[in-house]
Amino acid sequence: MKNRPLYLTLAVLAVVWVLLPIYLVAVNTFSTSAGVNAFPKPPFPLPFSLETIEFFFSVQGVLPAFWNSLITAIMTMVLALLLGAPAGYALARYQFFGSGSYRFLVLLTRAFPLAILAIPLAVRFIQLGLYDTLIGVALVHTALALPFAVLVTAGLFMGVPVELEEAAWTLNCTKIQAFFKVVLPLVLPGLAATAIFAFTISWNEVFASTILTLRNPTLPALLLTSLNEAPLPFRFAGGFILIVPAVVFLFLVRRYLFTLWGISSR
Amino acid sequence: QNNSVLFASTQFRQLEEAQSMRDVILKDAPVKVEFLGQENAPFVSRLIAENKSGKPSVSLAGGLHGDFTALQAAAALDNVDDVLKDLNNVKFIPSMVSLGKLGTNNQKYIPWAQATYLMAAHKDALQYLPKGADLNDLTYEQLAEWGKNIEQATGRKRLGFPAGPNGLIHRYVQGYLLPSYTGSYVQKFKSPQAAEAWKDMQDIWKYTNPQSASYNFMQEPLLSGEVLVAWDHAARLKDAFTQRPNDFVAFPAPKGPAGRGYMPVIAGLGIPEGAPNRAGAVVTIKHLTKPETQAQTLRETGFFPVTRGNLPTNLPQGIKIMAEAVEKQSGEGSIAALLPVGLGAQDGEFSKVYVDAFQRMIIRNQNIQSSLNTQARQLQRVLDTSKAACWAPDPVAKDTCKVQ
Amino acid sequence: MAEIRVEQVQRVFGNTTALAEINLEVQDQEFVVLLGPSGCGKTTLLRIIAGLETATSGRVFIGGRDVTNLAPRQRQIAMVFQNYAIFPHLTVFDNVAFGLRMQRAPQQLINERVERAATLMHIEPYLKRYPSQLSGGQRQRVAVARALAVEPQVLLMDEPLSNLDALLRLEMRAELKTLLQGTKTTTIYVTHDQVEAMSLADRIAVMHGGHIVQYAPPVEVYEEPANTFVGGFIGNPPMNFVRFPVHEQAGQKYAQTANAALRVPDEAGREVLMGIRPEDFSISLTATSDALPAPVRLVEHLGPHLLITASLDDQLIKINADPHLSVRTGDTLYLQPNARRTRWLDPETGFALTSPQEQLA
Amino acid sequence: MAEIRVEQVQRVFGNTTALAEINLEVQDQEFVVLLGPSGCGKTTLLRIIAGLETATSGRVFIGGRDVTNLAPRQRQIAMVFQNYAIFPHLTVFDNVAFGLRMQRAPQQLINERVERAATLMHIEPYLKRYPSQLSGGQRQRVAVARALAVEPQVLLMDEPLSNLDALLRLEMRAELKTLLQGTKTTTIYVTHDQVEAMSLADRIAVMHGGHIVQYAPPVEVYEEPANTFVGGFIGNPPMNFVRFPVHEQAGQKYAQTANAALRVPDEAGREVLMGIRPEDFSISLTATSDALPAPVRLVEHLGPHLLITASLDDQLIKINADPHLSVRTGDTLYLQPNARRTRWLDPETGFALTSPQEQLA
Amino acid sequence: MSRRTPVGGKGPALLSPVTTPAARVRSQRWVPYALLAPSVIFLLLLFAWPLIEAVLLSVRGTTGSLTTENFQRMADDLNFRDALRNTLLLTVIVVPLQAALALGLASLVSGMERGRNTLLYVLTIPLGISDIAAGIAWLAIFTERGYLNSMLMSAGAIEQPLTFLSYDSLTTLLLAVILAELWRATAIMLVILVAGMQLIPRMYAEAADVFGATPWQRFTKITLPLLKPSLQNALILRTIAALEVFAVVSALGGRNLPVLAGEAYNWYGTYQNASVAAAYGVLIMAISLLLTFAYLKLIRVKPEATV
Ligand SMILES: Nc1ncnc2c1ncn2[C@@H]1O[C@H](COP(=O)(O)OP(=O)(O)OP(=O)(O)O)[C@@H](O)[C@H]1O
Ligand SMILES: Nc1ncnc2c1ncn2[C@@H]1O[C@H](COP(=O)(O)OP(=O)(O)OP(=O)(O)O)[C@@H](O)[C@H]1O
Ligand SMILES: [Mg+2]
Ligand SMILES: [Mg+2]
Repeated sequence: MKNRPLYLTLAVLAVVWVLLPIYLVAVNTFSTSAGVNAFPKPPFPLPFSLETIEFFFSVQGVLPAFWNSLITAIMTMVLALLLGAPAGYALARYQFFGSGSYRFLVLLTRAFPLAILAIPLAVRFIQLGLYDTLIGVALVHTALALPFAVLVTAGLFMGVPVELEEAAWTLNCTKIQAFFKVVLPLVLPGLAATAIFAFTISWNEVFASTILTLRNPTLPALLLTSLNEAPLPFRFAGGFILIVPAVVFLFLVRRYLFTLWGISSR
Repeated sequence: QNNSVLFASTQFRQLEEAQSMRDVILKDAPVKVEFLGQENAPFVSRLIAENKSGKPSVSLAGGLHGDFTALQAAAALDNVDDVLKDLNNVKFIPSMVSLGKLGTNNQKYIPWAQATYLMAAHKDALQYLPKGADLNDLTYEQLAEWGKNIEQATGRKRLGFPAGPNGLIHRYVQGYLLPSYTGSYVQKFKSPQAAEAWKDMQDIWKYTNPQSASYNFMQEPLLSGEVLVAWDHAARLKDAFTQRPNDFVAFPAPKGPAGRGYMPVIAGLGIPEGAPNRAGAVVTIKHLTKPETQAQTLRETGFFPVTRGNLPTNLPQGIKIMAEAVEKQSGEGSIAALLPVGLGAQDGEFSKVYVDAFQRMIIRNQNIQSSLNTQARQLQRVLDTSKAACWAPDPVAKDTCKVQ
Repeated sequence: MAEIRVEQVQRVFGNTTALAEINLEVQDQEFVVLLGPSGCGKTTLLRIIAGLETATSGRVFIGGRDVTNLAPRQRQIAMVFQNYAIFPHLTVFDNVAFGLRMQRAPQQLINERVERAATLMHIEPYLKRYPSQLSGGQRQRVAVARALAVEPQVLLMDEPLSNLDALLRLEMRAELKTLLQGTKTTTIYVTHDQVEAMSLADRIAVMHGGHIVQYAPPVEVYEEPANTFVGGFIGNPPMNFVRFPVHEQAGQKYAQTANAALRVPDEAGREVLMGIRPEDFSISLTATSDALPAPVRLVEHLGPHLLITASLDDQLIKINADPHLSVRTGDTLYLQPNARRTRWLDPETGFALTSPQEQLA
Repeated sequence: MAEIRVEQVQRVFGNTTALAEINLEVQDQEFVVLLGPSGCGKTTLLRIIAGLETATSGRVFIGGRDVTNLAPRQRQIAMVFQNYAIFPHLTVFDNVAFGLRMQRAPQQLINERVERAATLMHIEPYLKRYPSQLSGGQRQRVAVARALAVEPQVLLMDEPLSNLDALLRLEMRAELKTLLQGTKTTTIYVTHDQVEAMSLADRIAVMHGGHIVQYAPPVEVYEEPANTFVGGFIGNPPMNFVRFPVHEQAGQKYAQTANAALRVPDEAGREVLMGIRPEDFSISLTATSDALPAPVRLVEHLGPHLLITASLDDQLIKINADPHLSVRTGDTLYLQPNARRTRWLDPETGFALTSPQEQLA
Repeated sequence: MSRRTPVGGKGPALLSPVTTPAARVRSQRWVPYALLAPSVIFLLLLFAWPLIEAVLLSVRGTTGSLTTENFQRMADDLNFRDALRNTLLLTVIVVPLQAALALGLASLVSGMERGRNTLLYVLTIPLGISDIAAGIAWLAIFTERGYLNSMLMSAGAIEQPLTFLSYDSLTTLLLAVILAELWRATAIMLVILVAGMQLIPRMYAEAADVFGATPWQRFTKITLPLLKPSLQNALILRTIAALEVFAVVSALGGRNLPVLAGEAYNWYGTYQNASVAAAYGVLIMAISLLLTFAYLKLIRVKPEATV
């Protein structure tokens, strides 16, 4: 409150820093291809054109792919939380033999480039009948999101005083009830953050989605593979199309992410 | 869904092309075809994985020669001798049919479309052509001089090569630079003529936009003006010609002391082993190799037919420009450098040898001879591992090819 | 039936022994107060009874059932935490209703009970607030209300009124007691306030350094402290302890004061401690034969009575006197200890020599 | 020089007025105690002085400097928080040393001061522990030590001893007072314990519902409460208030009791409240002409004295009596209020009619 | 504020196992394992097996015998040294910068009163942006005919477009990559840290204030230590991700800035040698685990020193 002008300046700078590149992608998306290749480039979409965007929506499979992405991401989110939060809780609340090894196991999955695991993974998926199913993709994405889920939730649970939980136990709660009634609401913002990670990891993941789907590609699998080699205007438009849902999603969940229970003044 | 054909392809995967593939070219196929564009790596991974698991879902695979060598190495391809027999009324270019055997006794893929690499220039650049130079009969020295003139006039280096991570610079070295100086690209890899070629390339590079090391496609730098003269795959130049046919000219690659090296590119159609709908795949192959379909493919994508016969006349101007240049390039005195044959799984590393050679001598400016020696060793290792015999333009023989 | 039995409970943290072999028996519906200095192990004991802390060794029984291995919720208890532990994300109402909700009590019962507990604790105006919007004392009252609302068989309270003012405290004390009697709750109550302990407890367990040093009804604890610690800890000002040499005469032992000999128990050694409360002297301003002379060092006027600091045999003692007594620093008082309320202790161990009943009977 | 001046400070939370136009002046080196019931605004006022809370309106001056808009660290203060707020990630030593480290004090000074504060607070054995390894009272003492170690110009303490036992408290109180006098610290001390307030304060500010209702030295607050609230809040048991009708005779006003008339101040209306402390009666067991008869309802033996509940004019009162008085429920006492210590108040407003000095002189 | 109930394992409950009711120890000991079980089973089924396969691939020669050949080839490769250096360089530069930036932004956000939710929302947007899309965005800025040059030209600062992204301007190239990475991946850290900060009771900051801590001291002495668990996680996760940077670097730098993950992809996809690719994978994994281990040691949170 005392440094309001300073805060404001910094905030504005931060906002510009984040939004500018996105804006420029948007400018390119709504320019004609001539505009995209022009130099010096105008900072506005001049001449304005919906040509590339329209093309994208006419591409066969964009809409189903969009839904596929959404469903996969939601499944990933749920799975990552279901698997990760209990583990995070265990890491935060208990000292036990093997907790270090567990951390490493979880991180291993993130530490090895996914592409190289692709063939064995795909073979196994085909055998399991998970190939070309959204749940299959979601499973792989879950493995990618799991380290986030585990570690981030562990950090959060450490911040909740055990005593609140103990109070719940004495008030006739099972440990599970205590978790849901007391711990969960307190870490909800953090869990929302975890969920968002899981979601965005899934939403942006290309490689596994490409290999493990065929008829049911996710949006990035459908677009990004082709984008890499598409003419610039398409790449911009494709990038833009991928950014927009993510931005909207974040907008929708921002409430959960940053709800404060007045605990900050505990 | 059961009687539809799942068609995975590394070609025409780019959105617009894929769109024309589905909406135009495959629309009239006698079976329902699901076309899926795929990048090379996932494409190969997937087909191998499907094969290993014993439950393939892809019935038809479209790819470049190199894609098939990788699949063949994993024994994931079915023989298509029967299909070829069925197609006896189609007049394929014979050399392409034999490439499709992948060095085996059986047909592994059916030729589908061909393309090649070309030079493109913005019309503005023509004024700086070295005196006496003929655009259609350029030498590598003249290319360097042209670049120099452009830099002197505009203050910028404006030649361009696709030396980015997804660029095809190795094809330039294999099919253009080296054959033009040595008439070979394997055996004479470290010959003095080859050293000469690299030296000239170093000259050319002096006038090349340094961002070339990140260009994957040349059509965009051309369109944006970052580059005025460029070499690339026809399909990767196409946009420049189709968008601004009046601004750009296409012309054959330069000549060297040994002639004009060039490299034809073949895309083929193969059937994965155990394909769930082999019959449908066969029908689709027949459809795609029909002369009308081949002409349609050219119009839509800039890939040329693999069958003999006259080109259709009603081509868009951009395509026409390229077609003319392609014809000139493969004309008299040109040395056709074929894509590698018989390398199997070593295909990728074979290309790496050339990419690395380029990296060393051009980008990092290392000593030419020692670089050649180092890379030659790698080259020989690749050849030894794959036991591949030499192929055109090197003298074709039975033994494992040796770098001289 | 919810009697509590703690058997041989020990709790060691690293190299600190917080509880050393505690034995405690609380009868059904009894109100027991744990009293002791800071850090003596009160909270630890309470937490072990609640099942929140694992005893290093020993067993806990509630209602005759061995609950040592049971989870807190299986023990039919409720607890007030020393630092409240009220849920920051719930309103006061929801905090208080929490335990009942967990028992799936019908909404009407919840409303009733919450209302009753809130009224008792004077927090009805805040039912819709979040804890962060309350003052410290209000939060503490929420914590108590939360525990009361479930009407548990066993109620454990850890300094539940420490942040309240005297008046409110007095009031709540009385109402708590009535309520808990009505609900037949067995209660263990931790406090550092001896007045509270005296007025609430059926029995007081005085703790010291991880031990229970005395476990008896309030009056007994006050009048017959088991050792110097208890005598010194309880009472304000505390019990006076004066050391005298002992001499024997005709088979009986006497404490040798400046001008009188006082009969002491036979177990006395070479020296003895006389323990006596400040109010247990008969005071005279004129010398009598067997009264002990005590020069006055300081006189404090403390509202209802005078607090006199005097020296007895060169040892300082405190004396409560009638406010109307006119005495000034420098005067000498003549004190006659009330023999029935004098306690004799061993100066080495600090423990009482005999229980006063038998003493000098 | 660190006098504190709070001017017209108001604090409103939503629709709760926590502080209503507070004015308070604390002199340099003065020890002021804020005393009041739970939720009356003590913590809020302290936090506003510390700069942790923004006043809705009003100004705060420290050492003559307007600090209303200064950050806490610019105010040269230290504070003991009601809920301790000791840093969980620092050892006790580092907690206590925190303030000094912030001032970049030399290590030697830090060691010295930490040691001194720790000794004072009896926490030397725990210097290497983390707060989670301490008992409630030990944590509270760490919080106090942390504030003492910086030897600030202004020290704000919010119920700093609430979790300690009487003995320790007594001791710390004494040492605190000595120490703060030595370091010439201006202190504001929040407590709900009136004994503490009485014994520590130079002046007591009695708060009630966001107002300061009386601000005076302890004796004055005790003997001359500004209103019924103060009289009832302070003293244990509190002051008795008995309502009498007033009649006028010869230009003077009298309270009409059962069998006597007591002179009351002239401002009295139709009724008057007599405020009198339980110890301010002369008690007789036999009737005298002007003594007020009071049937005994309950006799409690509270250690140093008897607490008698009796009814006076059908209104219940509490009386402190000598423990030797033999009286039983059902007896009648004859009470003579000590006129000098009787306070007359307006039953409507609750405020005293005149200051007792002038009263009935 | 609380005492952890040690259950099983190393806790003091086991100090005197004779008197401790064995049943209780057993009954509690499995709890953490039960909580971990689902994720462990999941990972074993899905990942351990392919992972082992991939690791085996890296140590098997063409004949199937054990060999270091693949690692040898990796190490001898033209790009290996550069890739290793660039990867480490980027990690070492980007991750600390990101941590600092994220901490700064998190503090900025918590210090705000109005508009904090909006600000936080905007700052987290890059979370939703894939690395490929991010690469495109920054390419549009830094390419020779990009927005930066356009702006500089329009402002008259330069006459000819500058080249930022070529092999002869490695510094600017590196800078561009760093900027893009900062832009793309700071949000992840930010959100982890903000979530962690929300859990720190305000009273600690207040206490620090009262005891004369400047905002900077308060940050370093109180906020940061209390934020340790979250900070540790943010660093670990980001570092691992940073060691796998690829898409953005390749979009901006092409072959000029080889990185380990890029090489792994190339060997795998382009050169079709899964064994050498796996060797790269193992190397990346080794570095990741090494650094993770370092973080766990360096940023240790003592269990007794927590809330
Ligand atoms: N954030 C808030 N929102 C609404 N009301 C509040 C808030 N904080 C405090 N109050 C109210 O303001 C009043 C004064 O609170 P304060 O904490 O100053 O009381 P206190 O005198 O310190 O009481 P205690 O002795 O119980 O600690 C209380 O009634 C409390 O409920
Ligand atoms: N986790 C721990 N590690 C080490 N010592 C501990 C731990 N917890 C408590 N102690 C010690 O055990 C002793 C008993 O603590 P306990 O909390 O039971 O005291 P208490 O009687 O409740 O005191 P208070 O009245 O101050 O709250 C204390 O001396 C304390 O320092
Ligand atoms: Mg305690
Ligand atoms: Mg308070």
